Amino acid sequence: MAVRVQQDDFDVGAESRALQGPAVGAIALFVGTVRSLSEDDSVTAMTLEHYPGMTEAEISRIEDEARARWPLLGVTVVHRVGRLLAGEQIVLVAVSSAHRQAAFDAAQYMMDFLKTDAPFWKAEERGDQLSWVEARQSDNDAHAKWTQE
Amino acid sequence: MAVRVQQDDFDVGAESRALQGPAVGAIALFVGTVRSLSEDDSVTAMTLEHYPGMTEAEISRIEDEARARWPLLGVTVVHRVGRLLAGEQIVLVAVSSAHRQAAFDAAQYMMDFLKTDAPFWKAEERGDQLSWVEARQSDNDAHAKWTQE
Amino acid sequence: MSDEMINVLYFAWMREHTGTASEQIALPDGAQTVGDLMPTLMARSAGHALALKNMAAVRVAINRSHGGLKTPVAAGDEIAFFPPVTGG
Amino acid sequence: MSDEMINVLYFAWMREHTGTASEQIALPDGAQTVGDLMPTLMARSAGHALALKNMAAVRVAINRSHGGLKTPVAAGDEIAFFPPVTGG
Repeated sequence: MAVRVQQDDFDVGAESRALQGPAVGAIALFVGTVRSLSEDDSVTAMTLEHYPGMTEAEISRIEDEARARWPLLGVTVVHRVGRLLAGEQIVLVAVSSAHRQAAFDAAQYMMDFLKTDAPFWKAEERGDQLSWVEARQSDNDAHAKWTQE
Repeated sequence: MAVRVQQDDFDVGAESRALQGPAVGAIALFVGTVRSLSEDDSVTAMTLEHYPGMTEAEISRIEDEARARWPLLGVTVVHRVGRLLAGEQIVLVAVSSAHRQAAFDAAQYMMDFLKTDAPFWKAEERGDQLSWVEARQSDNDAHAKWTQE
Repeated sequence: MSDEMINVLYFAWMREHTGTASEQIALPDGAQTVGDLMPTLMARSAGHALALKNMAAVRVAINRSHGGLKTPVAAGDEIAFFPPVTGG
Repeated sequence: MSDEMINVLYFAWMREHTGTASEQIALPDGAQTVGDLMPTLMARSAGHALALKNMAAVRVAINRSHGGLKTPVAAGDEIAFFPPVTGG
């Protein structure tokens, strides 16, 4: 299945292999991970909440839009939910195409829209403090650049 | 080692894992594969020749330029040489950073420069015919867009 | 009050403020849009009032599609309120 | 002829045309650039002449760095000729 929302970890190598095929020349992959160090910050874990049903629908909609823009051969999105420790994998977007430009652009497009449209929320743990992560303006800007073209 | 030119295949999952770290939030990967089907074409295998010594130096130079442009935490480039069958992996570029834009841009930059500057040449097998692949104008255009910015 | 019901969901800090992930409420008389629901929702508790007071910082989905205060509502709809998303 | 030598390499179809991957040649008297080597190299065989006749389609590296017909050459240099690259 192209879109999966799951607690379990994923295997980047297996997902890449699953996208190979006779017409495929390019596979672009993006892996997001839990950053524990940022400036003077130290995050030990985070919990990802989502909106079951809407999440899958939104990611599928984003996939459809990417497929309408670029000649893609395969698309895989895996997004984890629940509690994840520092350093763990959070999200995978993987796209295959005949040529690299389409694969790169589509992977980036899907990540940019996933960041602004897919209903996930992160709460970070610092010691025994849990705090909801605020949305970043840079994510809105990244989304906006695709609609200004 | 960050740059490897080798006959052996590589493991995308292991390379991705090797780039994880406490400050890493984003890993962008690109895998190029031997396309067997393109239009009315049917390639069964290809042989990759390169210029030992210059290849590694050029890829390292491209890596240095990417690191000067973006705040990268890790870079891995693996390029295979010798005879590869249809469907096999040819090249991996993998980049880790705190944020996704830097990782995506750097991976794309490195692939674009690798395609025009790294001394590799492909000869394709169609049945018992061997023919040298011609360079694509689109690769020069992709290179040029980084210098026009 | 009509006895036509809608289902209202809250996520992340909005769920914590309202103290509930999901509640059934009667569609207020004459309510045609999400905006028309706000007085009724904000009156439910101090936590609801706090969660919903700055709608510029809140996102709305109607039947699992992104919408806004002007999106129409009807009996049986699922209306979700949540902060700007932070996945990926 | 000086007896200072340079090493000349050919790759891909240029190697097939010249029939050699690598050859030592004496640096021609007065030769200061890659372009100054061309008459000597093209005179080596019909295959060399064919391989080198359209230098717009050929790339040059001097001591493993990209260069061109105007790049200086000196004794001991490694000069490589190859088609536009097609890796990745």
